[in-house]
Amino acid sequence: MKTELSPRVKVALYGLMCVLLIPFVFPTWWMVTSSVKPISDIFAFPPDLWPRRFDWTTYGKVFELQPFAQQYWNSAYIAAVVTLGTMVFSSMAGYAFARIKFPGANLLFTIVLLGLLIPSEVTIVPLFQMFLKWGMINTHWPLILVPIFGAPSVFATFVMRQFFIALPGELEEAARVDGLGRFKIFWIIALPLAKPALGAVAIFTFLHSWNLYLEPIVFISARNMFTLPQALTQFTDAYGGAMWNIQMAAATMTALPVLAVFIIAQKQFVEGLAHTGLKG
Amino acid sequence: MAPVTLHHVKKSYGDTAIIHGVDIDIADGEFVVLVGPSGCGKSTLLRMIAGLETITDGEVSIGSRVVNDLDPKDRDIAMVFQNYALYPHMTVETNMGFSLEHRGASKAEIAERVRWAAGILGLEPLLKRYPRQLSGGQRQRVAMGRAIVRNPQVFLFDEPLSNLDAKLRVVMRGEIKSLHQRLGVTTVYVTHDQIEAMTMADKIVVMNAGKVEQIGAPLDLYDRPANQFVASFIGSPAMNFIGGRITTEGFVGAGVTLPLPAGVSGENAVYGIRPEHFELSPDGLPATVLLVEPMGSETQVTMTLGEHQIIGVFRERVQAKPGSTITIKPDIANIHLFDAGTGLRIN
Amino acid sequence: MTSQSRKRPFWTIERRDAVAGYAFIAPQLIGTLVFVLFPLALVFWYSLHEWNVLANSFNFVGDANYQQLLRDPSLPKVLTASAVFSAGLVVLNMSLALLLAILLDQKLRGMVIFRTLFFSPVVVSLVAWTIVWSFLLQNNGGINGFLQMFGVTGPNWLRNPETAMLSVIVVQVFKNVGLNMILFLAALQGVPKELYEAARVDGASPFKQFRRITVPMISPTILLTSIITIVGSLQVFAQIAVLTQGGPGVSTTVLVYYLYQQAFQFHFFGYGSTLSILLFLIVAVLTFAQWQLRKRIVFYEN
Amino acid sequence: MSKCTTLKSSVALASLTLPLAWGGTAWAQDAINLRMTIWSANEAHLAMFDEIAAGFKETHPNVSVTFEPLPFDSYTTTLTTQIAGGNPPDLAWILETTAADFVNSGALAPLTEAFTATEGYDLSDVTEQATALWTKDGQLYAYPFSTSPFAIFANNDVLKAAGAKTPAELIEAGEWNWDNAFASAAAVGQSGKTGLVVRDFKYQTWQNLASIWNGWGASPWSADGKSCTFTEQPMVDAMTVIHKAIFTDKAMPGPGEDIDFFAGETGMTITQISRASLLPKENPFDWDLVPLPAGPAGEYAVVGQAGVGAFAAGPNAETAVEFLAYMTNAENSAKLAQFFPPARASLLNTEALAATNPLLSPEQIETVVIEGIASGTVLPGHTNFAQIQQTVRAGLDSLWVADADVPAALQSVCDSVGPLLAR
Repeated sequence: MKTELSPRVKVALYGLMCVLLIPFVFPTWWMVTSSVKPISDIFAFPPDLWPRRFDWTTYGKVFELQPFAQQYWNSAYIAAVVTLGTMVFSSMAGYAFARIKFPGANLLFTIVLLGLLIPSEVTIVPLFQMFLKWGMINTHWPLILVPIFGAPSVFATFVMRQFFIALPGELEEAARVDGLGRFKIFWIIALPLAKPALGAVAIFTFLHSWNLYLEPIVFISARNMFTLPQALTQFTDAYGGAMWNIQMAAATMTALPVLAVFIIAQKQFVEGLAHTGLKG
Repeated sequence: MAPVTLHHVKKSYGDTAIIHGVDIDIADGEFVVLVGPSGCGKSTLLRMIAGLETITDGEVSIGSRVVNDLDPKDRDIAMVFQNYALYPHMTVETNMGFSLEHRGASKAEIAERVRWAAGILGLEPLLKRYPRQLSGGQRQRVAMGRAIVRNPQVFLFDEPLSNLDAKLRVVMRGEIKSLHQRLGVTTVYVTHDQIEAMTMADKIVVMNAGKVEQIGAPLDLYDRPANQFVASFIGSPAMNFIGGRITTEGFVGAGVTLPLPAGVSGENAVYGIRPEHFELSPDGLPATVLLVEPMGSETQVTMTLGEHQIIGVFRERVQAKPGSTITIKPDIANIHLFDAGTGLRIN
Repeated sequence: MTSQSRKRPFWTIERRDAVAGYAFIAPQLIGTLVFVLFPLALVFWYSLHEWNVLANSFNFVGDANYQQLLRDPSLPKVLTASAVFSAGLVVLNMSLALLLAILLDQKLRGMVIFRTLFFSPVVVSLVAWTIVWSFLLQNNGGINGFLQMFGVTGPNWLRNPETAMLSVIVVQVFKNVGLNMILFLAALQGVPKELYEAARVDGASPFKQFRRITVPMISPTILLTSIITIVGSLQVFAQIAVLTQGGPGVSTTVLVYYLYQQAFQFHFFGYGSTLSILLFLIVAVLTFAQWQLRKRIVFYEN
Repeated sequence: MSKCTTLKSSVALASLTLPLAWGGTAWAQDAINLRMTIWSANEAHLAMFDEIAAGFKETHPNVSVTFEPLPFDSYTTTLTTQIAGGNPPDLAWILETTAADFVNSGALAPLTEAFTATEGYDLSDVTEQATALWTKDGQLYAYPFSTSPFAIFANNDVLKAAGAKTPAELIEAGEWNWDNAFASAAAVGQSGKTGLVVRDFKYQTWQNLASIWNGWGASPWSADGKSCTFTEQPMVDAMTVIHKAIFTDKAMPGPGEDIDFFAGETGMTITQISRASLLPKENPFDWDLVPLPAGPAGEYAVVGQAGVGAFAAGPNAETAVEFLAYMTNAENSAKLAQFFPPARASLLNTEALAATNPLLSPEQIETVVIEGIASGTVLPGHTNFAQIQQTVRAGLDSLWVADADVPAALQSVCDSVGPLLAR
């Protein structure tokens, strides 16, 4: 498998991969190009790979039809807070379960792990009622609290625990001798070393929050409180007709920044993911 | 600098006892090596002194303080770990200054102490590097530097040389020893390597199965091991043991009778003699050669004496073929007799 | 000074450490209790009630909702749709991910670019991705336009019961296969090269090397990714909501979508809660079964 | 280090609390703020409502009204969710399809007394036909502020290019019936463009097909709503014709084809006249607005209605009803009429409507709007509409394939929806 490949095999492999790439790349390409097509050109048959005419007004209309900047901010800050919160809480819990001895640790870990079996889809009805009682419907609290403590964060806790278990114990002992207490050991020694695992947790958590759809449509009803996925499905004229080119412009604005960040940092991204401790 | 005293120290995990009551007195400025086979409890004992393991019973004192319930940071000790435990995300300089930083030392003071330590260990060119950019020996030196920066009362070393290659180990052994001579700080050093113990220690504590077998100066242990375990552990190649009986004709083993010094008595015993305490002699006992290993300065010969397989080390160059017979003579001034039941020395 | 006379302080090292441990896990533990386990108990409580929102009534009805579950004529279809979706997704996702990972593991130039492109849909917003596909899959959309160029008349992907489910699965596979691909790639690169060299010396064919060395060595990754993929597949919602709204008929109405309809569109919170319990049991049983499987078949180095 | 930690945590805390604080607003003590949920986000609509609210504030200085636009697709779901959550708006638009749910639930405040007591309101001016759906036991529970007839917009450019007869030509010839309308649409469809689009139907919102099947005298369920009538002959006949128009004659776009009439490539569309605002201003085409063609059961009209009601449970229910009376009085009804076809007899004349609908000719107003409102049947509605809608939608999907067995498919619809209707 690891020998030098013959030129003919190489060409065949490149060809195969290029064909396989089509469904991965074409939709994004189509999204970007369609966002600047006039609506009548979108349905051109066969489809145009490059716009015949450019209509840049779509991008302006995105902001006219919806408070899109506000919605963008909503999604961005919710994802940021959820990611940060999950990183903090899951690394703390993961660290304690991995490295601190305390009575009942196994039982408590099992209880937390149960959360993995309970995606928020299962508990969406009572969650709705709970947030209602607390007056948090149509606020962003449910979109922040549920992911920070629900199944995705339990997964994050698990990933962090696996990582910390593998961390050499001597480092902590050295830190104890050097005069650090538990919290400082965690904060100054263990956490900086957990960057790869934290990176993976951050990626998973961010994407999860960024993509949330069921939760926002259940918990949020005011346009200016919408998150992006919710807003994207709302680019219709006043009577419900789809406005494809404007929707594509909004989708492009939603997708491109994350895509750009990913392409710039793709090495760290991929290596972080490979570090999730999922190798068994 | 302070003396360290272990008084009847015990350790157990649940019902499983790991350390069965250990008493050691370490004088101020002394270099003590804890040695023993792996699993004998020497590392646990060291970690109990450090405060990394709790003490089930007994007392550990550093200076005049009982430190049983003190955090490691409050014991005024410094420790060098087997894998060095350098913080990978900090430079050499930060690693070395780390403990001072967390004890509220001023920046200038830290810088000065780090420079001082780096000077002693020749680390100045490496201060800005990260641990992953260092060789094994350099990491070892940084780990030591980190320990001395703080000028603690006690140094603790936990098998610090076991990850180095043989040659470097010899060099570092010397460095640690000279560092101790220079600083004079009380040092407790754990190793499984008896050569390290012999070469470095002022005092060796031989441990086995959670108990102290013998405490003493290196050559005392070598010359007069208190029991068969210590005898077998100290010295390389290891002492030969021949089981048998003490009789008036001498020591009767299987198929061989060995000479005894005057005035020993007893029944079933073990006859111990180090390989270098045989000499080739025409009037010696006949032994059949199994293997000859010339080392240059000396020759190691594996042979059977009676029914016992033994090893001898000779200054001469032995030209014997396997299967041939040579005659050897034990030096009766240097034989060790142990009780066959208890293993305790009887001569 | 003897050990008898010395008084041990209350805050021993162990006690202080235990307190730190509890403090560290407290946020996660309390959060899980409040936002996961307590709601699960509530779901069960709700499922024993008839709950009319507009009339504001909440009456205990015992197992009536569970009786309804057994009699619900749509439920077998919904469960079938869920099973088809999950099975199709896992099979397609895992095999494509493995294929891509093996391709990317070859010694070729430019693999980083290919890896980036294959992974890129993962970071595209799920709803944006799905909306694009919903357009491409329309009868007069991009896919059929593309096929038309080769003289093929494509089916009406989203309106045809056979192709609708396939479309939903495929859209989801292309979206997320990159994640599993990366995990597989990392696992493949973790297989010691000596093993392949030894196998080549022993004369094993590439296929045999794959079957006897690669698959066993990466089996822990295969199992864990399959657990995550299956549990994730049971949560599919946005794709269904955007692409098919559960149709045509109920052919793509998976359990979560059905639950959403019952609870939040029809406002049958009691019955919706009963469906939640069903979903929970399915997730729990599947996860448990897979962990059991892990013990049996997964190869371990240690 | 500790400084740094404090800073970090306070930033995290601030980012947590700041945006959430925006969600709430502090009210003055005795001020009343009424909240009305609506499904239009149109700025012109909002400006008009704000104007009306400002007018109300002149006499009620402590009352302000906010209009909360909710997405149309999920409007009823969201509204019901708010009610379920004990957080209902004070006032809400209600769709005709869910009128029964709301009127029967007891959630709405009765209006008749308050309206009659309001000076110069003249409730009798509102046609009974329009209020029927919103009345229970003689008591009005919501005001039908929009009674919008379904009509056909035609693109004569497209029709002529395909060699099809335009609706105007057919009307002139006295041949404006579904056979000929479908024939024209088929001619366009077979020419490569799109013939006839039932707007917003999209094979989901099947109730919009009432604009066709009412011509056959068909209805989805019996008048009492208890039994399914999809299997009765008028419906079977109507659906057979529709099915043929879609799959055999290509007169209508098939499932999964999203076509917008106002993009200019479509022959005709059935929609409500309020969609006239979507007609393109640049590159305009030769358009026409005509009433629905006659069906086998004769001439007919269909209207979509929207009501606005006040919720009884709210703390400001009384003020809400007061505002509703103000908003729908004769003067303001005239304002509303520029966007929403009115149900007041006094406004249903050509002069009054022409002033507010400059796009339409007097003839179009007369034939489409006035006659449509006068004689129109409202779209079908039912209690528990969401579930019934979904169930029928799922059942009808088996009809929307080329080789469907129409009676069998309709039978399956009744099989699944029958038990729900009978409840």
